[in-house]
This record gives sequence, structure tokens and C-alpha cells, in this order.
Amino acid sequence: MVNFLESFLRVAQHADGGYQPILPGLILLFPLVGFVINGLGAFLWRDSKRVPSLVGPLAIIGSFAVVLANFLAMHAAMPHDPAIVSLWTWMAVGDLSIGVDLQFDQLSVLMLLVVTGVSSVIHVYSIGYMREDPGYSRYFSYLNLFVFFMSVLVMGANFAIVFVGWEGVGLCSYLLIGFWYENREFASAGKKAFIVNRIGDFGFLVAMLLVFTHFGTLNFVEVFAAAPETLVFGGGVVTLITLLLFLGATGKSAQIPLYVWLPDAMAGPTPVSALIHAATMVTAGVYLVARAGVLFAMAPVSQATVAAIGAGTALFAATIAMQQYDIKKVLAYSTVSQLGYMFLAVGVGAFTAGMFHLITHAFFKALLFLGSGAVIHAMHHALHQVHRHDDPNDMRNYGGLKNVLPITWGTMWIGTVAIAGIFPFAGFFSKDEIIWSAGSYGYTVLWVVSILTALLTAGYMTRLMVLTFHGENRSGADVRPHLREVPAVMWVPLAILAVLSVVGGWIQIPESLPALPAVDALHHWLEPVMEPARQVMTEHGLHQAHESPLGGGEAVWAIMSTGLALIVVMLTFRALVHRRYRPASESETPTGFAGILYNKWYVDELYDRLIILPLLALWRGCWRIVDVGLIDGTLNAMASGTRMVGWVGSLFQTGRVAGYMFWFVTGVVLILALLLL
Amino acid sequence: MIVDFFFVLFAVMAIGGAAGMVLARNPVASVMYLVMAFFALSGVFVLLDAHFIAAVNLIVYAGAILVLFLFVIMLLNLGRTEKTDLRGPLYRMLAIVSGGAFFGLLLVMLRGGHVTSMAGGMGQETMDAMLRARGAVGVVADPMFRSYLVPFEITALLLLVAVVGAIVLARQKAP
Amino acid sequence: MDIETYSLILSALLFAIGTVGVMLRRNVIIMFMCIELMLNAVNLTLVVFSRSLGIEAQVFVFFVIAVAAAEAAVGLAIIISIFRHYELVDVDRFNLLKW
Amino acid sequence: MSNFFESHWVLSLLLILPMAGAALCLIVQEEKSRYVAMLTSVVAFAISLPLFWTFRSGTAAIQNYVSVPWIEAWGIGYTIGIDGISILMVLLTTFVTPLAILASFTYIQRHQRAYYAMLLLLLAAMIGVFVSLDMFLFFLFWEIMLIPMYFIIGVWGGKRRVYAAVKFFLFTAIGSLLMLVAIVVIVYLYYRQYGVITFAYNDLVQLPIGRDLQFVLFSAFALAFAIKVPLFPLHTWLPDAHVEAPTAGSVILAGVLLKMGAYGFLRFAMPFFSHAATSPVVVGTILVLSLVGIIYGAWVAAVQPDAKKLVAYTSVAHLGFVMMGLFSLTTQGIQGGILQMVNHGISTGALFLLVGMLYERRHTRMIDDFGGIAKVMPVFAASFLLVALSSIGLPGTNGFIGEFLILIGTFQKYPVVAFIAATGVIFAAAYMLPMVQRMLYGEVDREENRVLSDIGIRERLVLAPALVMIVLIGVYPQPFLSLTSASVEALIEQVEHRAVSAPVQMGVSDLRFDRMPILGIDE
Amino acid sequence: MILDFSSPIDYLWALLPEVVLAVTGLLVLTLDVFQRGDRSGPSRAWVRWTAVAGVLIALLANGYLLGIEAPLRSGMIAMDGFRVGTNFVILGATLLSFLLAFDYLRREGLDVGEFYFLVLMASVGMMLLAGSRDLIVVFVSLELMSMSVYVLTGFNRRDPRSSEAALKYFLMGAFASGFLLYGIALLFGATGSTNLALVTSEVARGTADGNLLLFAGVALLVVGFAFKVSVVPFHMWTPDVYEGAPTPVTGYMAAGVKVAGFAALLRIVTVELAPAASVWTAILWWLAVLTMIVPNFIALAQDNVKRMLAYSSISHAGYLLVGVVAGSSMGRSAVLLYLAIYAVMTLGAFAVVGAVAGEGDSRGSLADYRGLGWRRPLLGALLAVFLLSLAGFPPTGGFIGKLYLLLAAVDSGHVTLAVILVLTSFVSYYYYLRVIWKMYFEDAPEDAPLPAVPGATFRFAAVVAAVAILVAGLFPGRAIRTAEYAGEDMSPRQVTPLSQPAAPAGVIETNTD
Repeated sequence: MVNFLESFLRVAQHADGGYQPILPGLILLFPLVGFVINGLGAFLWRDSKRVPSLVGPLAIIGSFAVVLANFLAMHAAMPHDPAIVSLWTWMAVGDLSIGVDLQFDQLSVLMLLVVTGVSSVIHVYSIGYMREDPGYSRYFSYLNLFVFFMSVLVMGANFAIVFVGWEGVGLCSYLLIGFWYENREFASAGKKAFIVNRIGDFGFLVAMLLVFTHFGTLNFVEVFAAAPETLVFGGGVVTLITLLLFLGATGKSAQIPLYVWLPDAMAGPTPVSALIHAATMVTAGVYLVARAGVLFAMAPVSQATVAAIGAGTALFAATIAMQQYDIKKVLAYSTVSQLGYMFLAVGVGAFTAGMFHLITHAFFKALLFLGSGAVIHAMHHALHQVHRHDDPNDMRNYGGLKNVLPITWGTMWIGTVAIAGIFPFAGFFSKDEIIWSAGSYGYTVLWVVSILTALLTAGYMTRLMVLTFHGENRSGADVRPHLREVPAVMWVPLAILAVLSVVGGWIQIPESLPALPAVDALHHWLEPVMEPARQVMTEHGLHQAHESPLGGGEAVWAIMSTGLALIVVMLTFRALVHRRYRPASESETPTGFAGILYNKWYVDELYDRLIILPLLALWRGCWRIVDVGLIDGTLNAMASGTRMVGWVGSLFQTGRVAGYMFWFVTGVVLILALLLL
Repeated sequence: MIVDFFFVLFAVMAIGGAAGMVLARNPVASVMYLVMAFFALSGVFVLLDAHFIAAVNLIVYAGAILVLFLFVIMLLNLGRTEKTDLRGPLYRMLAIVSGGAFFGLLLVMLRGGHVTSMAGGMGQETMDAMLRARGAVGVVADPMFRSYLVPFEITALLLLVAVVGAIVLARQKAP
Repeated sequence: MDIETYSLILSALLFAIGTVGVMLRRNVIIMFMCIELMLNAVNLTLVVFSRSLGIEAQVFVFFVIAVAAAEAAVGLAIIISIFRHYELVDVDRFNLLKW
Repeated sequence: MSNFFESHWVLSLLLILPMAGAALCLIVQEEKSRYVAMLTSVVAFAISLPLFWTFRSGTAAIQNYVSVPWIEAWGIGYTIGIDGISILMVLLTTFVTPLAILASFTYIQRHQRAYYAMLLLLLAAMIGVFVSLDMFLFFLFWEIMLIPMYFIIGVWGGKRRVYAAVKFFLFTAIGSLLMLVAIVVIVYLYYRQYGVITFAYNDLVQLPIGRDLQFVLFSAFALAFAIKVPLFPLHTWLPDAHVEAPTAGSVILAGVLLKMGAYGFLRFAMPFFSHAATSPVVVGTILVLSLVGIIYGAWVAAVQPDAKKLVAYTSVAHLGFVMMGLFSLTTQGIQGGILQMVNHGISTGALFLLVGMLYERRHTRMIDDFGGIAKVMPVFAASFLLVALSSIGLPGTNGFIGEFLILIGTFQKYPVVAFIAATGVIFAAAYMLPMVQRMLYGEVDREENRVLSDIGIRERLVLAPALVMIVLIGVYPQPFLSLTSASVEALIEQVEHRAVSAPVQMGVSDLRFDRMPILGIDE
Repeated sequence: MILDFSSPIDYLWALLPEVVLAVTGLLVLTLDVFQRGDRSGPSRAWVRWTAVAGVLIALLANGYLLGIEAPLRSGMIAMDGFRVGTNFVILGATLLSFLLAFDYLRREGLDVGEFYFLVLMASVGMMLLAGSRDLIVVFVSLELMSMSVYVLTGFNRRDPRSSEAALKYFLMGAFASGFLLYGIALLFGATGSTNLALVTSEVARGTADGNLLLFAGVALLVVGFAFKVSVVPFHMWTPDVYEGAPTPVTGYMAAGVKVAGFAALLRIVTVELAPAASVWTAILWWLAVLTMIVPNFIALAQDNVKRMLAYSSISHAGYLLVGVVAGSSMGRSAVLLYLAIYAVMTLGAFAVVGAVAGEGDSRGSLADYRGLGWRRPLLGALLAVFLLSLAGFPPTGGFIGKLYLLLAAVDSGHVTLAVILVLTSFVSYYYYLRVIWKMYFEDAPEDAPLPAVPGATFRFAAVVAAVAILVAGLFPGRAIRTAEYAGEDMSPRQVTPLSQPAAPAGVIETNTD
């Protein structure tokens, strides 16, 4: 017990370069305690807001503090090898041994920093956003639990522990999507998220089986160290493993073909969308691919698949985002699209670029979601006060909100510019690196697609801003007077994130950009973790070119893309700001190509028709035809047949002695005949 | 020769009597046919040197038992011809086929078998000698009251049971 | 002519006739008489065997006759007893118990 | 005191105590019988619990062993003991039964004395099955068990209870009867070989049985166990029995009875007929049937309108996993299988308890009759959700550990099978979550549901142990795994060794099957 | 004590149990005359208890037989463990029948001395039949038994069903006796003696020669016994007669006649005619198969519990035949043990059926058993135990019996029979279970009359029987040992033929060897 506590708090086995994880267990313990307290609160002191408001955010901030301390310690030591904290043996059966081990290396600590950091901000924001919700305590318990599982996912030192976090965050996502479970559709969206995620998890699970079969362990350190020797570069096994892992990633990170759950996931409270469905959980797939970078580096086919699917998703989702009216849906598809970018990055082998975009995206997408949350919050209040039941999420009901929500307006514009990839905001640097990587690694088509997507991004984000904040207000005369800026507890987080959205990109500034100091902090930071993967790639002749497929260096294209984005933003703004929209209740549904986009390419319908309905029919058939009909039918028929035989047999028992005697004599005759045979 | 003649005579009588009993429509006639068959059988017994048995057969069977039958037929007032008493053609065929098959198989088995006499058996001479020495009754009586004392006693109980049973069953008033 | 063999066949024939008779007749009393005929046919077999196998066969016949007598007493009593219920002796009509 | 827990008396007491309790139940007043039963079962649990610590996990030897001559004429002894394979089953049995009894307090209104007596009798029989090391004793308990269950379903069950009870009984009985013949044949072969009649497991397991005969006898055993498990397509008794049985019946049925089939394979069929049990034909067949069970069970479960039936079909899927693990014949597979049996007992048992609580309130089990229950019964809903998650094998709950180990074990030998089986995790979500959603979530659209009371103290007491175990095993399964490891490894070694060393003689021809005798041909 | 049969008194000792019973029978008959003033009224208690006491004394006497030695070997009646064993079973069944019958007899107005007399005489016949080693004794004792049972079947003269049953039984029985007798005659012809102890070598030679006379004799002999123990296709009287007879008689008949018939069949066929095993195995194998299958299926279609039990009783004959076909000493032990258990359980079952049937034996359909288990817990529990035992379900004696039969069958290479045995048992589960579910799972209609509470004697005897069944299921050690002893201790076959075939020196035969 003492040992356990010790390891929980302090001791690392693979300490290196003087770095020792600081209070590692607390990172997990804080959110867990928060979950327990808030969870109990949900039952015991249902109406009290004080405890959850205090415990919920504080648990996460505490966690963040520990992570920060670790980050600083690690920054100082810059260890080469990961530090492993073994808490206890989870399963040890035969040659399988899985420990509850936490891994502290640059990747995990960085990711933790983002996760706990953004979480802290969003927790604080939630105090304001959820204040009036009857499930306040429950909300915070779920949110804390999410952070716990997310931390497990990030810190897990082996596939199995990561899988715990992986499914755990899925669970929390499920719970939070269906947070307002009384709405059947919301609950249904949660269910959908869970089931779709499970398809991905299946891939993860089988990948683990394969890994164990070939490595005899699931520990990252050992697997990745042994991979280059154990597996053949580009061989079937490693390709299969990575493809399966990527299947997991498509589920969690909402990529084609499993992205369908994420837009529906917007049913949850908006801070949840910001935290889980934008900033943290959905990026877990990217994190996983980066984590297993060595394996992916060994499987070119998988990498190409990852990149292609990433790029495809990016473009596909962006087109849909163009024609959505629900503000959160736009952001959701935007998220899907941006995640596609990240996969494109890790797919082409630019793992750091992927992580980079992951970080910046966490900032500006959280910002955008929280901003939209502020809008929705304001609309909801206003609508609530006049007892109207219009959709507070529909942008067609907004318009001209910049006057009532100035802070929100301002911060959201920062987010928009950032996501559009305009210099010098965070998105510019990260996105640029991805586009450049795609181009320089020779993925010409994907490179073009990525540029195209960047333009679309700028377009739909500007559309969102215009529809929401500019032009005339369409909410109605009765509603308008009730619209108010959100309280400080909500706008302060917006501001923090806005700042991060600006400066977040400065950690990595390519040297090729003119007139800027080259910063290589992120690359440098992740170097120890990403080194093996890069080595594998270089060994097998994968090199980054110095020119794009169409010629021109990084700087040219960076400038060109930011310029293009700027132009798109301005053009869109000009084109839309004077258009007259009508409130949602008075609008027709779009038709033509816009209709197709509005209906999301009919993918959900397609899945329904092609997969779900046939499956349900099959299952029903299994039950009614096979189970009830065939098996039970046969058995019942046998039973009644038996009884029938008995009944027929009893007919011989006529009650007439002569008949009995006849059978008697027949019996004698047969016996005598038997003897004579 | 004379034995053969009598045997054939008795055999025909016995078969005729048996067949007559089975086929006669009137119960009383049936009884009479059976009496005839038993008479003929007793004759065969005599031909086979079982004089005492022949006598007992006549006295007990033909004399007592069949009279009892007749008595019951009269008592129950059944002495009239019943058309339905003999079964219909289908059943008749079934009965005759199964009975015939049985007889056929028996015949095959009787012909395929042989009588085994233990330790050389008794033989005609011994039999005759025993008959001469002890008389027809004596040869039977001696083993019956010595070796077969136990079955004899059992038979006594059996008869008692029959008596009590007959009383119990045929008594007028229900117990 | 070997009357022993023919007696055996005669006995079998009588036995078979008794069997057929039992199946053919509906009148209980005549069925019963057929059975008596069967018993007597067996007696004939036994007597035949007594010629070569010894006198115990004849003792056996004696027992059979005694048993037949007892059977007759009980059987006729049963017939009388059931006649009291039905006022007839047609065996097919005694048909409460079946299936 | 520790002597007591290392002696057979602890097991013997576990057999005697419930029977005495059953007798007492019949004597006391109608309303008191429940307390007698509860007390008895709790004491039984208390007696069995220290085994968890006193059991020496490092050895494969039988512990708490005793062998007392019983029917000496046939070499039958009162031979009991536990090893790593059975200890968890015993603990599971004593764990589940008090919960089942406690859950019956208000559910059962008629003939309470008989009811509780039957439950206790069942308890004794179930423990008996798991501790018996004598084929006769085993068969005795194996069969006796049917009687109380027959009554529990038939007397206190739902509308189609008679059909379900008889179906359950006949289904199970046909298998056991053929197994009986197989046991007799083994005993006879042993007798021919060594000239001694014995039913002792330890003796019979040594008997080298001819290879061809092994298949015949294995089939007989396998049929009995496969019905109990149940393997597809022998599973159709299960939904009926579960649905019609009262809550406690379903709980015990799912919690313990189903385990007996798998336990039987492990304890008897595999060691006895190692050659057959490891042959490609048999392993292939069982793996395929398990797979079908996993997939098909989930599919059929997904479209059930009746919550209890849904849960029943999930058992088919779960036990499919267990069987797959066992027949992978790997350490992970078998240990995972054993643990999964425990997990399934707890999780599915808890699910039945939960459905039963709803049934008590609403007298319906149709999923569509509910909706929005989470609003009116939050504690219930939370428990239900946790149990459902355990049932679909979410990591962190017990269900994951078992499934994961099974998959790991199976994958090493039969990757394709494990691959297909792993799709079960998707289908598990596809049947469980819609039910959760339809019952717990949404608006309370039925007036009757608006006034439902949340679960009370007694019901919470019933559920709490199960919930604790779900998390405990999920987070820290190692103590449970340690208990089984030595025995499982020894078993695998033994089976593999004996599979190779099985003789060719002592086969079917030695059995002298009777031809249909016709005179002259017969010898 | 050593018997040399130099004086008739030695016979008395050797047949002591039979003699005690016979004397008791006469005593009962005599007592009845003085105890029953009005001939139509019931007998007084004296009669009853005298009969019971007689059986008890006979049981003691039977135990006393164990201590008797008789050096002569070729008697008409065996002196061996098997006879003592079967005697115990028969006497036990008789005693149980008496104790269970009192209620019924009083209710139906049949409680008269003749009943006890006839039962006692039937028991004498049974015991002699079971012990006989001479074909004449076989025939005569069989007739003694049958005749008593015919009368008992028709004992309830007010009930046409009873009379009809008696008539059917009698006609069929006499008919079958004819065949048996013919068989005996042919066997006699083929072997030269009615004394089975003397004919071993002749049987062996006849079998080897293919003496068809011997074959026919064995076949018809087997048919005769097959009829008595109701083996398919000679079973057809059984359901009718069992249903029609007064219920205690049915129980007694199902138990006693079957015990005696099987004991005799075992002795004659597996011991005395062992050299002709190929002949009778060929016949009995098929009969066993038929007898296991046919009644079990027909019983499924029965609505009348008594009639269903009749079919059940037929099926048990099939199971028992498996043991006979096995032919080994293990088979004999198995059959003996099974017979003992069967006697108790079938008697018990019929007794409960009689108690439930009520006035005039009128309520016997399955529907009348609805809710019985809750309304009359004792009757219900008893019937459940007996039925489970009949089904062969552990922990009852029926299971041990079946297990023993299975062991014997497998041991002698008849695995197919063993499989058929369990499969048909499986079919039988359904109809046994059906009664149980009627009793416990369904509720009685509002207006259903409640069966009367059975009397103290009945309760005592039935509970003892049920407990015995359970004890036999849980602690069968002694019973198995006893059956083993009895199965092995059969009269050794005579090796040297006597020179005086007509004069077997002694009636009695020894068990010392």
C-alpha cells in the first residue's frame, strides 16, 4: 500500500536527464475526486450550485497546475527517454502483463497541458453557461470524469491504458451529448456517438491484439523500440496494425467514414462541444497516430490512407459547413474539417505539424465554440424571457449581434481569422506547415485539396460571422431588448482563448518566412518522441522537398495562402453582409446544390438505407425466422410430433380384447420368425 | 394299424369338434362341439398310454368344467344364436392369417426340433413296466405326492383362491 | 405311422384353432372355451412327451387340469359379475377402458 | 480458525447450511421465511468469503479436499475440493444468491416458504456442482439443481411459465442423460482397465481413452454442457426461461447456472477427452458456434422488445466469448473465460435485478412501456447505466477485462476468430445502448411512469455489491486472476500432454456396441 | 440350521415365509367369519392387523432363511440369496400395499377379509414363482398369483370398470397362460425334464444343435412372462386393467406381479437357461427396445393419471428388460435393486392417486391435480417424490436403479440399449413433469373439491416409502451390496445329470457353495 502510494505520488522507473514526474497521480486524482464529489452531489444536494462551481473547475485547475509543474520540470531537464510511473498491475496473465502505467514524455505532457489548460478555461466558462441548469452538479461530474479519462488517454504508457481512456472519453462524450436526456433526439445523438465510436474502438482493440501477438507486450516504450526490428517495413502486419489503429482514430476523431456522429454531438451543452468535440477528445486520434508514429512511419500504405482520408474529410466537411444554418453545426463540420487537416499532416509524416495544428486548433476552436455558446446563451435567455420557442442555435435568427455582444463578437473574429489561416494568428502557422508538408512530401493532390479547403474554411467562417453578428437583427422586436452580453465568468475565458489564438502559433515559426525570427520550440520539444519515426522515414528515403509541386518555396506559398484567405474573407463578407436573410421559421429549405450541402450530402440517409435498415431487418430475421421459426419451430414441432406419435400409438389401445389378442399373436409370430431367421 | 385308424378318427373328431366350437353360432352347440373334441382327445390320450389322464380329462374337463360352462350359459340365458357373435370378414381374415402363421411357424419348429430324453430317457419298455407294476393311477400318484408335493400344495391353495374368488365375484349383493 | 409326431401336430393345430377362436368370437364364454381348448391341446403335447420322457409329464397334465378347473370357476364368476352390469357377454361392448 | 478454512469443512458447511436453511424455511412462518433464507445465504457468503484469502493461489493442487467413502460398492465417495478453476465459481454462487434472495422480498408474495426453500436448495446444489470431484456426486448436484429451478420458474414465473419451465427442464435434461451414459462408459472402461469400479474424478481423469471413443464421449459431455452454456443453436430455452422466471430465478440462472456448462467443459470434458477436445474438428466447431453465439446473440438481442429477453440474449453473446476463450486453450483465453464467467454473473445478474425492480413497479418489461425513467428514478438509472456499460465491456469495468483477455488469448491461436469476435464489441453497444436510451431517456410520456418511486434502501443494498464488484474487478482484477492462474496453467499442460498421449486402443471397438441381435449372427 | 429334507418338516422350514403367509391367509379368512356379523359390512380391525402381522412375521421368517443351509442342490425351489432378496421385496410390497390400502378400502366399502386373503395368496404365489426352479412350480405358482389378482381386479363389483378390467385381465391372462404352458411343454420336450436345475447340458446341447423345439419353448416361455410383466407387444391389457382395477390393487399388481415375474424370468432365463442366451437375448433385446419406446410415447397422450402410470409401469418393464438382457450377475443385481425401488415408488404413486381420486374413484384426470401441491402439501410432495423417482431423477432411488441398469448394460456390451434407455427416460420426463406442474404451477378452480386428508396409517406408510426412496437415492450402499449378493448368489447350475429324472430328491436347494 505504501509502495502504491509512493509510486502514485512520486517515483518514476525510467527517470532520465534528472526529470522525475512530479505528483503524477494527482493529475488523475483531482478530476476523479471532482467527479466523485460532484457525482454524489448530483444525488445528494441536487440544488446546491456552490459545491460544483467550486469543486469542478478547481479540480481541473489543480490538475493543470501539476501538469504545468511537470512541464516546467521537463522543460528544464529535457529527458530523452520517457518516464514511466507504474501504479499497479492491472492484468498479468501468462506472458501478458499490463500495468496501470503512466508515461511522461514530451508528447504526453504537451498534450496534457493543452487538455487541462483548455479544460480549466472551459470549466470556468461552464459556471456561467450552465448556472441555471437543473443538472448542474451532474454536468460537472461528467466534465471532471472526462478530464480524468482524457488524462488517462494521454498519459497511458501502453495501448491498454490508452484504450481505457479512449473508451472512457467516449463514455463521457456519450453522457454529455445526451446530457439533456429528456430530449429523445439528444439522447439518441449520444447513442449514435457511442456506437459509431465503438466501430472505431473495434479497430483499436484488434490492433492491440495484433501488437501483443507480435511484440508480446503492449507497452509503448518496448513496442516502439522493437518495431523496426520486429516488423518488416511496409509489411502486412504493420500496415494492418496501423490501419486498425487509424480505424480507431477515424471513429474518435470523426473522419470519413465515421464522422457522422460529431455533428449530431452538438446536442450537448456548448462548453462540452468546445471541450470534447473540438479541443480535446476528438483530437485523440491525431494524438494516437503521433504516438504510434514509428509504426505509421513503417507503413507507407497506411500513411497514404491516413493522409488521403484526412484531406478528403477536410474538404468534404468544409463543403457541408458552407450551407449549415445551425451555428454549432457549422463549427462541428469545421472541426471535422480541421481534424482532417491534422490527419493529413500525420499522414504525410509531419507528426509535429499535426500536433501543432492540434494545439492551435484547440485554442481557436474552443474559442469559437465558447463564443457561439455565448451567443446561444444570450439568445436562449432572450427567447426564454418572451416565451418563444425559436431555435436559439439557428443563425438565421441572429444577425447584427455585434452591438449587443461586443466582446463575443471581437473574440470570435479573432478565432475566425485564426482558423482562416491569416497571418499572424495561430492558425496561419500550423495550417501553413501542414499544407507545406503535404506539398513538400509530394502529395500533390492532397496539397491542392488542402489549399482549397483552407479557402473554404475562410469562406464558411466568414459566413458564420456575418450571419451572426452583422447585418440586421432577425430575432424579432420582442426578443431584441432582452439580448445581453454574457457575464464575465463567460467572457473572460473567451478573452484568454483569444489571446492564445493569437500567440499560440508563435511557438513554431518556420525559418523560411522572411522578416520573422525562426522559432523551433515545438519541433525541438517533440524531438525525443518523434525522432524514431523520423529516423524510420529517412532510412526509407522519405524526404521533404524544398519546393512545392507547382514550384515555389514555403515562404511563397505561405504568403500566397494567407493572402488568398484574406481575400476570401473579405469577398465573402462583402457578398453576404448586405444579403437579406429571413428568420428560420420563415425560410425555405435550400434547394439544388445548396440543398445537397444543406442535407450533408445525404450521408446519414445513405447510412440509414444501406447499413442500418438492412442490418435491423437481418437481425429481426435472425430472431423471428431463425430463432423463433427455425430452432424453436423445429423443437416445438418435434415435441408436438412426439405427442402426436403418442396419440396415434394410443389409438391401438382400442379397449377391445380381441385386438389385444391379435397383437399378442402377432408378437408371438414375429418372435418365432425372428428365431427362424 | 388299428392304432393308426383310431388315431386318425380321433384326430378328425378333435379337429372337427374344435372347428365346430369356434364356428357354431349357438353357444350351447359350441359347448357340445367342445365336449366332442375333448372326448376325441381323451381317445388320443389312451392311444398314447396315458389312461389315467384320459379318464381324468373326461371326468373333470368334459364332465365337470364344460357342464359348468353350460350351466352358466343357461344361467345367463345366453342359449340363443347371436349373428354378431362371429366377427366380420376383415377381422376374420386377420385372425386366420395370424393364427395360421402361428401354426405354420409352430409346425416348422416342431419338425425342426427333436425330443431329448435325458440319460437315455424312459422308453416304451420302462413305461410299460411301470404301468404294469403300479397301475395307471399309481404311476401318476407316486411322484405327485412325493416329488411334486409342493406344487400339489400350491394347487390346493389355488383351488381355495378360486373358491373364495368365485364367491366374492359372483355374490349377489355388493360388499 | 408315428402317432407321436402326428399328435404333436394335432396338438399344435388345436392350439392354433383355439387361438383363432379367441380372436374370432365376441361371446366371452366361447372365448373362454377356446382357451380351455388351448390348454387341452398343450396337455396332448405333454402326454406325447411323457411316452419318451417320463411320467412327470402326466403329473404336469394333472396339475394343468386342476388349474383349468380353478380358472373356470374364477372366469365364470367374473363373467357373471360383469354380466350384472351389462346384461350381455359381448366382449366388444365392455369398452369403458381404452386409449 | 484458519484451519477451518483450509479444511473441507468450509465447503461441507456450504453444502449443509443451505439445506438446513431450506428445511427451516419450510417450518417457520410464511413471512419469516425470507429472513431465514437471507440469513442463511449471508452466512454462507460469510463462510465462503475467507476462502478468497486462505486459498493458496500458487498451486494447482486441489484444496479444502476431502474424500470420504460413500457408496463403496461403486467406488463413489463424498469427494469435494476446490482449485483455481472452481473457487471463483463458488464465491460467485455465494455472492449472487443473497442478492437474489434480497431482491425477492417484495417480489414474491405467494408460497414464500417453498420459494425460499427452493432457492436455498438451489444454492446447495450449485455449490455442490462446483466442488464435486466425484462424477456421481457431480451428476447428482447437476441434476438436483434442475428441480428447484423448475419450480422457481414454474410456480413463481410469468404468463408462459409452464412452457418455459418445461422447456428449461427438458432441454437441460436431455444433455445430462446422455452425459450419464458417457460417465457410465468411462466408469466401465476404467473397470475394464483396472478392475475397480470408481466414480472418483481423480481416478477417471487418469484413464487413457481411445481416440475414436473420445469423440463419442466428448460429444455426449459437450451436448450437456453446451445446452447449459448455452451454445448456439441450443440456446432457445434460455430466453424463455429468463423471461418467465422471477427476478431471483433469472439472476441465479444467468449468474450461476449458465456457468456450469462452461465449468463442465473446463473441469470434465477437456481433461477427460483431451484428444477430442483439442482436435481441429471439435475446436473448430465450438469456436464457430461461439462466434455465432457472440454475433447472433447480439443481433437478436438488439431487436427484442422485451427488456428481460434482451438481457437474456446478451447472455448468449457473453457466454460465446467465454467458450471461445476456453477452447483457445491459452492461459489468457481460459483465465479470461473464467473471469468473464464471474463478470457475466455479476453484470447480467445485476441487469436482471434492475429489470426486475422495474417489473415490480410497472408489471411490464416491454422497453416501449418505459421512457424517461432517469428523470423519476435517478439512482436506478445511474446503476442501470453502469451495469449496462459493464455488460458491453467498457474498459474500467469488469466486462472489459474478461473480453480482452479472451480476445488476446484467442487471437494468438485463431486470429480470424478473434477478429470476428471482436466485432461483438460493436454489436454489444448496438443492443445495450438503444435499450438504455429507450428506457431511461426521453420524456416521461406515460402517466404511470411519472409516479414511479426510485429504488429504496433494500434495493440499493441489493445492487450495491454488484456495482462495487463491477468497478473493483474492472480496475483491479489481478487478485482474481491470480487465484486461477496456477490451475489453469496446469490444466493446459495436462490437456496438451494428454491430447498427444491418447492411445489408439480402448476405443469404440472395445465397447462392444450391440448389434441388433438376430439369432445366429449374434456371438 | 442344515436341511437334508429327510423329513417333511424340513420343507416347512425351507418354505417358512410362504407357509407363514398362507397360514395367515387362512387365519384371516377364518377370523373374518367371526369378525363380520353382517356379511355386507366391513371387517373389523382385527382382520387388517392380523394380515399385517402375518406379513411382518413372514418378513422375519424370510430373514431366518438366510441362516439355513441345505446341501441338496436340485430342488424345485431355490434356496439362495436371490430368492431371499425377492421375497423381501415382495413382502415389503405386500406390507406397503396393506398399509396404503386401508383408507381406500374403507372409502370404497371393500374392507373385507377376502381382500387380505387374496392379497396374501397372491403374495404366496409371487414368492413361489420367484423362487421356483421347476417348470411345474412355475406354472402353478404363477396361476396362484394370477388367479388371486384376477379376483382382486374385479373386487369392486359395483364399478363396471373394475369388472371389465377383471374380465380383460382374465381373458388375456388365461390366453397367455396357454402360451406359457405350451412353451413349458416344448421346453420339457426339448430338455427332458421340468426341473430346470437338471437340464443345463441339454440346453447347451440343444442350443448348439439348433433344436427348434428348444427355441420355440424358450420363445413361448418368454412370451408368457412377457405378458405377466407387460412387455410390448404383450402389454395391451395393462393400461385397461390398471385403470379399471381398484387403485390399491393396481399398485399391488404393478409392484408385486412385476417383481415376481421379473424375478422368475431372471432366474429361469439368465441362470437356468443361460446356455441358450443367444436365443432369449435375441428375443428380449427387441422386446426391451419396444417396451422402452412404445409406452413412453403413448403415456404422453394420457389425461388420466392412473392410466398414465400404467403406461409408465410398462415402460419400467422395458428398463428392467435391459438388465435381463445384460444377463450378467450385475444385470441381475441391477434388476433386483430396481425392482425393489420400483415396487416402492409405484406403490406410492398409485396410493396417492387413489387418495386423490376420492369417492368412487372418480377424479383421476390431470385436471383434477391442479393446485394439489398447495392444497394438500403432503400428498403433493409425496407424489412429486414418487414421480421424480419413476422418472429416474436424482437423488431418488429411481436414479440409482437406472444407473445400475446402465452400468450392467454397458458392462455387457449393450450400449445401444443404454442409450435407448436414457432417451426414452427423457421422453418420460415430460409426462411425469406434467403431473408435477399441474400440482404446483396451476391453480385449482374455485369449486374443485378438496381430497380428504389421508389417514394416519397411510401418511405413515407413504412418508416411510418416500423417505425410503430418498434414502435409496442418497445412501444406496447397503442396498447395492445386498443386491450384488443376491445377484451373485443364484443357485449354481447342476453339472451332473441325475439318473432318476422323475424323482428329484428334494424340493429345496442350497445357497451354500
